[in-house]
Amino acid sequence: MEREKINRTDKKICIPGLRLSKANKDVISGPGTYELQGYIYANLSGILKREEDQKTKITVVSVESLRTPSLLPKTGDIVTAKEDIKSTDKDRIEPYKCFRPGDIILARVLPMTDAHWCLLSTAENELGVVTATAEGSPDGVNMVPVSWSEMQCPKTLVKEPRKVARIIPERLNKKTDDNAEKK
Amino acid sequence: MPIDYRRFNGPEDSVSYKQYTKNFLKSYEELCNELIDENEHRKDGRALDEARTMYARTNMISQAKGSSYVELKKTKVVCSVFDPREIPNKNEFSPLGQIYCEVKFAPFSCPRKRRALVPDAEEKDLSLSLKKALEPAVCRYAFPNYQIDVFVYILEHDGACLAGAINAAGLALANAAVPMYDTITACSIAVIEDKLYVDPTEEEEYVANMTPAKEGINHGIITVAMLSTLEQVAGFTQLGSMDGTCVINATEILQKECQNIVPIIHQILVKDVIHNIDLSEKLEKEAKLREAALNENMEEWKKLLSAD
Amino acid sequence: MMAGNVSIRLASERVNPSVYSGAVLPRFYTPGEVISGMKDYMRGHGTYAEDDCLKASVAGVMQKVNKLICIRPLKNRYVGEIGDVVVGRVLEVQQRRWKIDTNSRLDSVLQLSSVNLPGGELRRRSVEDEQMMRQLLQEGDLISAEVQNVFSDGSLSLHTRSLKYGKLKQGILLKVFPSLIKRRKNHFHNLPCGISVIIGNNGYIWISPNVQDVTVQEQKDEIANSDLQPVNQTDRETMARIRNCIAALVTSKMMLDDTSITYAYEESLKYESVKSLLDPEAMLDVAFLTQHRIKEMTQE
Amino acid sequence: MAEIYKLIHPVKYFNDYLTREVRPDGRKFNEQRNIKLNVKSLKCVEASAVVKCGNTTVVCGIHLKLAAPKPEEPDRGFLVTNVEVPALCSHKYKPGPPSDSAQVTNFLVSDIIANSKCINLKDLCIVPEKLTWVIHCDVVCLDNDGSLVDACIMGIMASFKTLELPKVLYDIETGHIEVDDAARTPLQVHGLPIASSFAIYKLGDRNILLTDPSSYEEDMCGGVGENFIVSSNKDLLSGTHKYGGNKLDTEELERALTIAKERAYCLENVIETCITNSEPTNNE
Amino acid sequence: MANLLLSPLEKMYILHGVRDDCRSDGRTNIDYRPMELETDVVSHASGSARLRLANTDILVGVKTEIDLPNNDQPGYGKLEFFVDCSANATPEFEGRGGEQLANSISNMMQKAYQSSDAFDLKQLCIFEGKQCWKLYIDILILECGGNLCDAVSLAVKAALYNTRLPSVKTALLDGGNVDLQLSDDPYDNKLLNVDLAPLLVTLCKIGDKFVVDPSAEEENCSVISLIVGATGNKTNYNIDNKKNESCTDSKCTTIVMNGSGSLAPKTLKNAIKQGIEAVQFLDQALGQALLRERRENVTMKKYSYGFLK
Repeated sequence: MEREKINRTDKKICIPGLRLSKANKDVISGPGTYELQGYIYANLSGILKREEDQKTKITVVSVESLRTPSLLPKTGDIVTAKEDIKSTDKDRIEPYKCFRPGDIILARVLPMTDAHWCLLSTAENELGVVTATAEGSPDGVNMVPVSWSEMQCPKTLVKEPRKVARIIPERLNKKTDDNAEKK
Repeated sequence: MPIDYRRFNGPEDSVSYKQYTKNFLKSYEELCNELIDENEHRKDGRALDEARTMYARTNMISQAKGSSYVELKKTKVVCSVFDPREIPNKNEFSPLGQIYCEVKFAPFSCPRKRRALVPDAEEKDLSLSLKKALEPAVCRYAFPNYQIDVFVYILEHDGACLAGAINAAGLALANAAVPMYDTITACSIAVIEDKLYVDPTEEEEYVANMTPAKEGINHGIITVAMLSTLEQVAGFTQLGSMDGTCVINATEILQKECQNIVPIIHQILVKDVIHNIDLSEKLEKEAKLREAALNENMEEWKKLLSAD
Repeated sequence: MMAGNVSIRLASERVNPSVYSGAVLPRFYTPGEVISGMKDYMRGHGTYAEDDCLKASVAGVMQKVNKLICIRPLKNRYVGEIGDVVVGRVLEVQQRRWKIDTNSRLDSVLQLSSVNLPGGELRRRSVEDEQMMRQLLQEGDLISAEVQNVFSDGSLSLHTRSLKYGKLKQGILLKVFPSLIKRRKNHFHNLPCGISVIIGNNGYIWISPNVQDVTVQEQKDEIANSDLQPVNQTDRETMARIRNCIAALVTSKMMLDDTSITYAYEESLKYESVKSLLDPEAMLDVAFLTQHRIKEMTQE
Repeated sequence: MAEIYKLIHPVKYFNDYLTREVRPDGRKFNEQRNIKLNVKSLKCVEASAVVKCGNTTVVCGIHLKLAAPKPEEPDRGFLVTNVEVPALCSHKYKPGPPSDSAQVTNFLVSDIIANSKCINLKDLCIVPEKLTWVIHCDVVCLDNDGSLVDACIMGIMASFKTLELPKVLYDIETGHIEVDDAARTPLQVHGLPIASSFAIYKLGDRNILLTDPSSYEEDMCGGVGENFIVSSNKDLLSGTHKYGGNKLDTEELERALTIAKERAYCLENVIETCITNSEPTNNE
Repeated sequence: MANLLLSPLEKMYILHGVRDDCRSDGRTNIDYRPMELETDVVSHASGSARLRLANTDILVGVKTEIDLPNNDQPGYGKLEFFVDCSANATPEFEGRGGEQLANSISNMMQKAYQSSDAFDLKQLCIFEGKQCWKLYIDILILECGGNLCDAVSLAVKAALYNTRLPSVKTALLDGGNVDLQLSDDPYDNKLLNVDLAPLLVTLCKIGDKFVVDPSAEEENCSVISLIVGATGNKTNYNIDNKKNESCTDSKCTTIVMNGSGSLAPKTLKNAIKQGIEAVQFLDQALGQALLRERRENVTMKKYSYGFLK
């Protein structure tokens, strides 16, 4: 079954349906793969990855697609989302003081509950609104956080309440990088 | 037919000029004899069991998440796949994602008539067959409550449209990084006068659907879609009239033909990955350049922050 | 494939499934029919007053309690009463409760608090329990339960706080008219043929292999495993036979309880193959013989 | 990284480029994209053309039919142009009946073709009051990456230029029709209409005219699709259409017209060359 | 029926039952449930039939109309199927709810009847190139209890068997028009030849095995089924009841995979064979019933039993 693997700068290329390995206690199927009758197969086209956990000695076989895969967020991922009040928790106290439509937020994906829709949480210091535009300000002018609950527009100096993500600007780079992978 | 106000319609009673040409109404025997010469060679020089060489590529449509183009000589098929979207008008939870397929013929795709722009019965049937064939190939558990749109456009119809559509859709889905259990390939066969025509042209399909001169002669069309590694039949449609042995013989041939297409599909997918590797390397370089520009902004931001 | 059994009969060969019960047929009222003058009587369910008369609003038979007149419809959705045993299916998992289909007009409710949670009765119900609800009962699961309360709109609240109630395992569900179910003290029956039947008051009948006596908690893993074990061939055939017998009784509109089902089962044994009981003539025969035995018994 | 930046700060991202006098895809403001044209690539139609302007791809095919002319215009034939923008060409379109913007494109293209008077409908008439040609010209968009109208017009014109009508014999007494498929005469095409699209972006107090905008640029400039379309037929202006985007002053309008004129020369050249190049293969 | 809910353990019970060849109602995997058939139930239709298969109830009416033949098929008549999923069957069918199912069934029937081996459209020709009969076959689904396709195909064949076309005399007039004269005598009519009309058999894969005539519950346990349409047999409709041994082989007119699963090639081929065999049994049973009814009706006037039980 090695027929489609081409060594190109030591990257192993996989395509859907390619049998990658036997599946057992030590070798398990990771993202981009699935298990069927004792074998692990690829379900994306991309590059093969084998990662061994130092402690448990379990190898995770996964396939990394070079395209942003059409996958939905998984539990535990941190996602950037364009704010839409409806999709988040409606019962939140005064949601208007935390987020407004058009804001970009960082949130953690909660486990799927009975309602079956994707629940996001910003109940961590580092999660919350990343960028937002104040009401009446021109497009493209973003507010700057002034405290954990307020942001200010540099142009119009309007202050608006927000649940601000605790990110020091230097780290924004790294953070968004994470998202690029996980989104 | 209700009038379509969204488009321009020609005069209602227009007819194709071809009706008045000499060769319009040929008898079954005439058409049948034309298909094949005494050496059992078909009109385009192929042997009966010879499929057309398939040309295919991915990344055909820039605006789509994944796309492909498949060409079997004159048959030309374009397919595009978009990001999953929420299933419209549905409230209940569906644990498996849905695939929405739409097969459409271009108005100028068929030699015999101009295709209407509103979907007709044949297009709906093809869409359904395509959907059924793709369902076992796609890991639908990966996108619960969502729907993936697969659009197939047939630019030119010269037979084996369903097979072409399935091959194109398989490529486009893989190209769009939609998780799939296996690569899917498909092939058609036409049965005329008990003879099996692999990968038929439009003319051959037309004759295969005609009433044969003698009663009880096998005729019709079979299309099979296969998952190659798992060795499963993902889609099967038969039409016409054939006895059991004929169906089973044809199925066996199609199974092999589907397998023959697999290397072509694999090659394209591997090329696609290589292309993506190159692209991501290039993008990485560009991104580094941009980062410099971005960092300037950061400085600005930091200044503002500290000023506050 | 060998020769399959295909039988097509004509409408002219149709069997009249009704069996003569010997009892006096009650008067049958149709909607709009005058029952009596208003003066002396009180208006009950299935009736309405018009032009100084009491009229039937449903098709059915009259029931008279003192001065109260009701018309009981022949075909009806289940109207629950407190204490009824029902078999129901989980339709939806909601916040702290399940929505259950019990063949009533409105969906019934099973509160999380009306369920025995794993690990003993006295546990406090926590937020975790709410998130685990789907593990307890998910959409499609069947349960047996008792009607705990009837709300003012007629919808029911159920409870399963007894060991005999709860999730149902492998078996066959049969849906019949609730009016054919005879009210009994006990609706859980272990039939002599080794099959247990739950005759829900709501017309849902559950046929399953005989439940082993309540097992001790420690053997839980084994129980979970035994749920997945295939039912053995004899039990399976007997269950199919009971199913077909109940279907035969229902076709002939006979009342269902453990006696009639047992009789029907015994009478059906003269047909060796279970599937021949799908034949309308055999069905009528079984129903007729059952009726006969019930009559004999009541005469004694 | 750049993608994320583009997503989070869309306006800033676009502005950053334009202030440096360059478009996000590396083009100059008045630079058009590469054009590829191919005629006679479809075998089952009378005439066809495939046009690619950058990523934007359209296919045009012509079907011929016969019908009786309208009683009020007994000596005129029919020219029916339709632009189909199926859901597969962009995520902006959903399956089902054509969206509003698709209809607008359809009407616009038909208008430009009709206004340019490149086809004299009288040429299509075979026998007045009895029989006339119906030209069904269908354009399908496979990939909509902006400036769709330009590509459609180009596809239609390239197809017209290669269209030949079969010879028809009509017996007035019996109404019998006979068509000779082999004897064909080319369709008379008057001039060569060309459309040029622009997007207009307001950067600070400056108006920027973007020639041959991509889909992304069209979106950034507001409105649906192109903002400004100039159509001309051989040096003669045959129409301008302005949709959304920023307003345009006279000076800029003149600049746009000059660019469109230059561009028309260039495109005419492309079409003519492509057709002459395809001739020998046709005569084999 | 998509809305039918089953618990995982109920499904398992059904699955094991199929594995052991003993289904919930005691049938083996190849048994059909008893059916009841009546033809000529709709007096205003040219032909009609009602078929009840357990809880599945199908009513078919055939209407005839005179039409122009298609340009490229001057000597042929036309056949059109229309399925209506009545909201009586299940509330899901209300509005446009049953549309998809209805379309797929009518599509399948159209395909099954497409070949000339299945139904000879020449018998619907009145005057070549000018006039032909068009049969509208309206299929009404009154109740769903599983296995719709098989039941529909049986009812359609019975209704066509029952269809009578009035005799028409034709004469060619000047100017190419045709003069039609319909016979006044209601008994002056002709029957259609539908001996070869195809039947559909659904083979429903549950676990590793196929079953025929699945109940609604069984259909719910299956992810893939194969529908085989094959032609009937002339000898089954031979009124003299002579056993003609040279029985022609059934021919497949349409085969479709239904559902979201896939099949191993070997399984598929076996299933096709099984399907053809099953069609032969079904056709035999249908032929016997139809002949019996026709014989009965020769001796006495047809009494309509209808829907009353």
